[in-house]
Amino acid sequence: MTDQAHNGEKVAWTEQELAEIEEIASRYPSRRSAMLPVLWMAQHKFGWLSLPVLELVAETVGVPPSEARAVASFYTMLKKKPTGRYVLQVCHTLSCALNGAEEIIRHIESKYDFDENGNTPDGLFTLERVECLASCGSGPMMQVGEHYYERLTPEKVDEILAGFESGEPLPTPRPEADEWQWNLQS
Amino acid sequence: MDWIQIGIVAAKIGFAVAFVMSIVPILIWGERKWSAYIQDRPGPNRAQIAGIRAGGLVHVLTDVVKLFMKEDVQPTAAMKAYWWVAPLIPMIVGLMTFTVVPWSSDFAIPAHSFGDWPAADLTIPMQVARINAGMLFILAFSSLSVYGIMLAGWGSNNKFSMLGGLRASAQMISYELAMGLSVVVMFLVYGTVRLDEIAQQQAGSIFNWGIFAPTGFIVGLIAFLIYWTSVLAETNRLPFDLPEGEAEIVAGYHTEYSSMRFALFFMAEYAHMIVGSTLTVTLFFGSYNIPFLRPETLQANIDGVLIALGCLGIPVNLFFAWLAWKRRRRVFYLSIRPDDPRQKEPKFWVAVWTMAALASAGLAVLGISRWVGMHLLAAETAVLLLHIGMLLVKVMFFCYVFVWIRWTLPRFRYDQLMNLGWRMMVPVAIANVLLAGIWVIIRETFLA
Amino acid sequence: MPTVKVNGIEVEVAPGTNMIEAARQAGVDIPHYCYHPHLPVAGNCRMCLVDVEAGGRGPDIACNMQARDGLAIRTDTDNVKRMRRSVMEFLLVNHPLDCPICDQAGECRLQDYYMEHGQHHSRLADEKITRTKRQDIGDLIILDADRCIACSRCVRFSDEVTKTGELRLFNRTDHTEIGVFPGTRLSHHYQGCLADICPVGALTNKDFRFQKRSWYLRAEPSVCDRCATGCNIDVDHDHGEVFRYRPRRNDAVNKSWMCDFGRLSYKRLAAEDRILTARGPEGAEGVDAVLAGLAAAVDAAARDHGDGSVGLVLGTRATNEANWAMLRALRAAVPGARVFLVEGNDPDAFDYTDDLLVHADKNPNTAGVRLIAEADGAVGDAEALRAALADGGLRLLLVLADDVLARLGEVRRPEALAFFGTWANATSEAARWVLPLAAAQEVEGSFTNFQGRVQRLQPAIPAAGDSRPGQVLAAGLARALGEDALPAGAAGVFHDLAANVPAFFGLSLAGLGAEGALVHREPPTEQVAPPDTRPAP
Amino acid sequence: MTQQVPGPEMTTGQKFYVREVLQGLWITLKHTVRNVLNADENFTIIDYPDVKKVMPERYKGAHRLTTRPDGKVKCVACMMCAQICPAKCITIEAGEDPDDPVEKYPVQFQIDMLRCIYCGFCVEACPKDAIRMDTGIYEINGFTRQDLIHDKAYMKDLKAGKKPLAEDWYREHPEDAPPGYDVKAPKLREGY
Amino acid sequence: MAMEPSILTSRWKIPDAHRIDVAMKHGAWATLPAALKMAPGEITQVVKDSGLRGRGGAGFPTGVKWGFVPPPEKRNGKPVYLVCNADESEPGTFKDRYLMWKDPHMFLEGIVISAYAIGAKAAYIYLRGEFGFVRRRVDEAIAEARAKGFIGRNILGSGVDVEVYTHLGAGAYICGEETALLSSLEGKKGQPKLKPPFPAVEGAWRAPTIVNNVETMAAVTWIVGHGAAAYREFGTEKSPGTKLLSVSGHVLKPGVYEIDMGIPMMDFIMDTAGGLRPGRKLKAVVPGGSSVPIMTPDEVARATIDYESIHEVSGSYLGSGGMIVMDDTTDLAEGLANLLRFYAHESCGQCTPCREGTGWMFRILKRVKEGRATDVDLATLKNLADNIHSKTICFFGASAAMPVQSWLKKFPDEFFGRVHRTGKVGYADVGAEPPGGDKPGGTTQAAK
Repeated sequence: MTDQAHNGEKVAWTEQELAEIEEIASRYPSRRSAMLPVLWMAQHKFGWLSLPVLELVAETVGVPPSEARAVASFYTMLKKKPTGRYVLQVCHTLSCALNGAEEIIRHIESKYDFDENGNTPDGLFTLERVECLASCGSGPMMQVGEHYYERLTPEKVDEILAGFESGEPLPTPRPEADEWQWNLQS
Repeated sequence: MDWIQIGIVAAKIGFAVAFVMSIVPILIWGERKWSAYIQDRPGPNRAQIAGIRAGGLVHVLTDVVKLFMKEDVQPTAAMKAYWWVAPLIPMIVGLMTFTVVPWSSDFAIPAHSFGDWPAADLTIPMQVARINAGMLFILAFSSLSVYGIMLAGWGSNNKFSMLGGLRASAQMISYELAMGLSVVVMFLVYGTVRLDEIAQQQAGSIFNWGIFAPTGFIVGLIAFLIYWTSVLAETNRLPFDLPEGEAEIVAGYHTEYSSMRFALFFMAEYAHMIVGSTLTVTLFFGSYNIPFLRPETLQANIDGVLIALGCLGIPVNLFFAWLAWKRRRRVFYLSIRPDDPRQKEPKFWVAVWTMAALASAGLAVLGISRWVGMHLLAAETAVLLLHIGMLLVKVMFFCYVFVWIRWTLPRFRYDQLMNLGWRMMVPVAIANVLLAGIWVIIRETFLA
Repeated sequence: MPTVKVNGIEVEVAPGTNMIEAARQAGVDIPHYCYHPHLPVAGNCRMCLVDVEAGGRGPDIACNMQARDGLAIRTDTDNVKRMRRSVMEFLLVNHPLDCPICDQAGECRLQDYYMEHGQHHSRLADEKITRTKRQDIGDLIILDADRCIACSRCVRFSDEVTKTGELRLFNRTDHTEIGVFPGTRLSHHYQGCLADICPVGALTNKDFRFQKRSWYLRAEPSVCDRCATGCNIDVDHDHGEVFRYRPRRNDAVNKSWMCDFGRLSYKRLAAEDRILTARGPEGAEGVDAVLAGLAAAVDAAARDHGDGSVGLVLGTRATNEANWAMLRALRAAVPGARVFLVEGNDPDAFDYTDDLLVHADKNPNTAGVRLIAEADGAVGDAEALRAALADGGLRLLLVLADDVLARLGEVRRPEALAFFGTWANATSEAARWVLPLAAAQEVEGSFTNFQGRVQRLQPAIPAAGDSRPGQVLAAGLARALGEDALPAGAAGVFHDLAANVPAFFGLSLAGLGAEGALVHREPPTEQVAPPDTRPAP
Repeated sequence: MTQQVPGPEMTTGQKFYVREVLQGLWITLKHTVRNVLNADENFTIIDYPDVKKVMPERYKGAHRLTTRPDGKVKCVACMMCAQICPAKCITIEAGEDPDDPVEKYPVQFQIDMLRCIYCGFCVEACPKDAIRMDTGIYEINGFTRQDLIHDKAYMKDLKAGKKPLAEDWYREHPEDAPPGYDVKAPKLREGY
Repeated sequence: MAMEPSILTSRWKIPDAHRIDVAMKHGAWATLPAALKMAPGEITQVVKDSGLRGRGGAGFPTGVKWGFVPPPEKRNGKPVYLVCNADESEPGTFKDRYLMWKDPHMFLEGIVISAYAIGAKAAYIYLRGEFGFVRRRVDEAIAEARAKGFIGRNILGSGVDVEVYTHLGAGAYICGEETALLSSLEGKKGQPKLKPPFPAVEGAWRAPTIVNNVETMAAVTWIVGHGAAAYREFGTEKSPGTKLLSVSGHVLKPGVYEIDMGIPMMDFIMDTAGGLRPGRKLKAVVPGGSSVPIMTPDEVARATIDYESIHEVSGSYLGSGGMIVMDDTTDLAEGLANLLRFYAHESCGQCTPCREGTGWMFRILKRVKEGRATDVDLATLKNLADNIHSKTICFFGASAAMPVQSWLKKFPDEFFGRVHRTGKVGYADVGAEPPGGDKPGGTTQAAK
């Protein structure tokens, strides 16, 4: 399985990954339950879920390729298109919107030149408007990688994005909420 | 009888035939054009000679050519003799009836007008045959035309034809009765059956006309209405053209006829119309008489009449010429190509009407010539021409009435036709005869 | 047996019956899209929402409601009407206005239910969502995802029936779109069924596409003749031309399905190689003349060389009636004639077999002919025929429908061969007399499928050309041979057959019904008098 | 069985029909006189066929097939017109156009004008506004029956005959008006 | 506030409480050994007695739910599964994330106890896809507990086996619905399944499955440890215990609070949650996650925080306890459009009304927001919401419909002020009380 989407590279698992898949599959009574974990693995490995990748996943899990594509198309976090290196997922659901999410999004949009897929031409950023990320009390917020950036202001966004532009790695995955949660402040 | 008399009679026969036969095509054209105008159509307007359509008159020519050229289809099962003879009868009858109709007052040639001839004053009656039977001759002959139709219907060996023939004979016989009775009324009031005498009696004021004074108004009017209705039925014209009911029996008695045989039927219908109109005019509308001008008066004042007519004719004809000239701006002439031959038409018409104006001028010149004593035209000849012209005008008017009625009224149903004939017209006609008798007694007894 | 109430009508149904079927038994039609009697319940179209009067709570979908005692539903309340109207509205919100070009028009559930339950004015002021149109996804299927109402019938069909799972609903929300994995195509041989089960025009039959608007077609029930399964079909025809076959529901045979080979076999009715005229030694002569010539030859052979010189091969592709009439005709005229039955597939049979519907035996009536042969008792098999041909004693061989020469392979040919068949083949090429046999969809009669189920054929279109039903040809031959007593009508022949073949005892053609009837596995010892259903003379 | 619908009772005078007959004669006489005198105005009588009447916008003339901007017919061969046609004069053969987003198109579309009764149902039934009878063509003739079967190629090329009435046209294009024609006070439609 | 209880949040303030060593010092995993000594039925009974209601949103009594699991002899040999619903996606709710992040052992202990109570050998924690970081922490906690022998085979030598796995979703709100969650767990699209059969009878992999919320699991730990009676000391009669509330929106101190059920809502908002920004007035409150009906300030003032009071006062629900507070700067039309965009984006696309209806409602609301709608659209909107509500497979349809219905009903002016008034639609058409001057109910087609 080779594909242009992967620069002609062969789309396949390594031995180690196969073993891991087997371990995951063993947790469930049916092998196809490993679908989501394997899709996650594939996305981490290949960056996004191209058709060859989906075929590989389907073969691994033991379902028709159409099923893998159907599942992948159902979930928003599984990427069906290539993304930039930093995916800026800005929540714009009610609580965040009440606290100015649109302003943050507009600010980010004004900073870069995003195409219709939300990618910057240099492949560094992808801007996504996402629905509620369960950080309503600390909105507006955005998720990059597994990290929650909360209580955003344009200045804070500038700072964060400047860090990414200079090649700063993603911070340790965690929410920031600890620092300000009112009733936890002793 | 000498050769001159034979020549005169032959000339009169020729005139009678020509009178009818030359009006027929004009009437055919007229019917087409008038009906078109009644219905807001343009009427015949395609045939042309060098771009001149003459208002559709050319179509009549083309019709003649067409009917001569067409194949004469003869049904195999037709009864040959009847079938052959049938079309001739109505035509012959139509022409025959015209023989007793006067078309002018007597034409007198004074003695020695042309050298030695005539030896004495020669009075030529202006009708082919001056017979005592007069109107009776017409009644007798016109009832013969039903034979033509019956024979055509029977001889065609076609059920539609047969039905048409039957209908026609029943209808004609029915209405002949009423017609005869209304004519009887006129016999009573005129006291004669001779048409020339009837014509003479109507000279002068229009109140001498048959429908007015001599008949005590009401009698003559009723007689006229019955007579006219019967004439419509006799000629198989709408609203009484049931013998040809297209919706039911195709074309009736002449379904199987084509080519000139059909044309004979066709022309016979128009011939009958002319004869019918002529008789109507003769009986009721003063015959050839010019209103308010007795033949003697006319002859005495022929100069003035000619001058007046000529002078009146010039502006009238020039007006028509002007109209024709104006017509060149019709949308029609703007629509056709500039090099279309029909573009010449306005000029043609202007020419025609100008010629007519010139002819009027000529008439005036003739009158003036007589006035100054040059006598370019004999007074008797002038009177003859004026009388014939008057008759023509009156006949054409009634022909128009034929057409007018045809394109106005719907066709009767057969039972309605019979009802009208037998239960309405015959009783009324009989009553009218009684009325006429009373009137005549009153007139003879008290007013004489 | 639970008793349920539908609109107040009590009806007793089998346990496990859902309420759509229960209502159907009560004579109430509950509209539905996603429910299909032969597919698992999905319950996503929501069209079958009904009011539950007793035994449940609130409005619920009838397809997922199993009949149980005390359950009472109503389908005639205002609430139900309102629900149906709203569901119709939702279904049509993003449905394209494709009816003019859509082949489903006329048999579309959306149209049908809209006329009945729709609200007939649109409240949509926004743009419709569009999806991919006209995708060529299979040899027989065109997919128009824009027309899809996401009922998932086809998904379940490919999962549960063909087990190939090519079709899936991708994405979510109102962007849900039916499709196959990009770059793949349908691979199974039941694609036509997808077009059948699709309640709208999303999946249409490529073969039927734009051929005819469905409302011009009239359907005649018949049976497919392409293999021994004998799928029940509706023959859709107009003015004597057949446009398609559709499977007719018969739970005992084909459920609601049929294979593509059978589905496309309607084309054979008007195929180039149809035998349309009778042919004798002097060329085309008319059926009666050829039958007379054949009869003369039969007479001559029997007279000159003995009864054994005349042979008949029964046809596994001809109806029970044709076989029986032929057998009776020959046995009556030439009592000693030799009769054979050669099983096997003809070269023109399609080469595909599965365990769903397509049977390995591609002849529609093998079982029936076997039973007739069994009853006759003196019918030889292929080996016997081979032997008879080899010794040359068989001088005149009558062949019914099957391509016997091809089935036998290399064999010494008989001196004279007569072929009664529908399509030209090697046997008809070699035959001296060829008689046109009407195709199964053109005749009245019956086939016996591999289960032993006798299924009725009814003529959908007039027989092509000069061709005639087998029993008519047989009767003609019998007449030419001097036997006048044999019946020529299908009902009469079947009556005769049922009276003489034990397995058919008690059956009648008219009594077969829409689902057919099984033959007796173990023939009753006593003959059961069949009802005489022949029309009065 | 037909049923006689009783009309109003006629008076004795009416039974003679004299007044009615005279009324009729008066009307026809009026027409004659007017047409003779107005002949050069030429609008009550049109010199057909050299001058043709401009039909009103809704006149149902010969059919035409409307086209899309790309020149293809709008018709999608849905057979609605053929279905509704009471004279059954429309024959359509459907086909698939692989390059066209509309997919279905009529390979052949024929109207047998000898059968057509000009009811206009086809126009009403068409869901795509593909067929119209607005050509204003009323001269539908031919030398053979075949000539009178209008096919797709013919009907596609017809244009809408939505010509303005002469007075409308002259109002907008005074240069076309006949000499002496008064654009401001037209007297054209008199007599209609 | 002084009255803040600390049952579930007792270890939250302790640094590094997610470490098992730290947690155990403060009482974690202390309940398990005692629970293992009880019979499974006893634990179920304790939970039943405590009156604990599911904290996921529906508020169904947990013990009752456990009771639905068929006894072993009726399971056809199928295992029982416990699934912990950590797919916290309801807008406005973020309590589970805190709970798992701050004190994973609290609910892990509850999971093991519950699994033991219902007889499950395997428990799955289904986390939403965005909670990758939470999953890591939970995985660590599971590993630590496994090392201590609290999870795995033969727990604490009791012979009980409970395996706990985490399973990461991938971004789908609907996977918070229990049957959709199970579908997702099975590796399919996360689409809800038809009920019946209910998951407790036929759930994941067609085996009996109990799905419980994270907070419920944590509460189970406390209840089993302290007894049902102790738990009932908190809260009200029908809504016993404490509840984690996540407060967001226009309050000064948003965050997660544990409260004793039954405290006045207005006090909670104004005091505990810090109150509104200075100078602002309360406009509306969504008390239990975005899908529940909205409350007006008046209703807030009358309500106490428990399942019954909220419903009685306002027809709304406590739901998952995600309280969204809006002050008078809020544009409700925009807010509702925002919510509907969320629902239109998250509908699973399975059943018709929700699949087509949510998108349609969003499109209408978008127009309302942009001022391109008429009041007829509002009636349509209301009607659509009614048509979706409770006509769908799962509760999602109602979740999307309830905000529309309640926002239109309680704040009609906000919407009527944004649309073009045609006069065809009145307040009654959108389900609202007509204000004094407005005539009750317009009549439109949309409303019918």
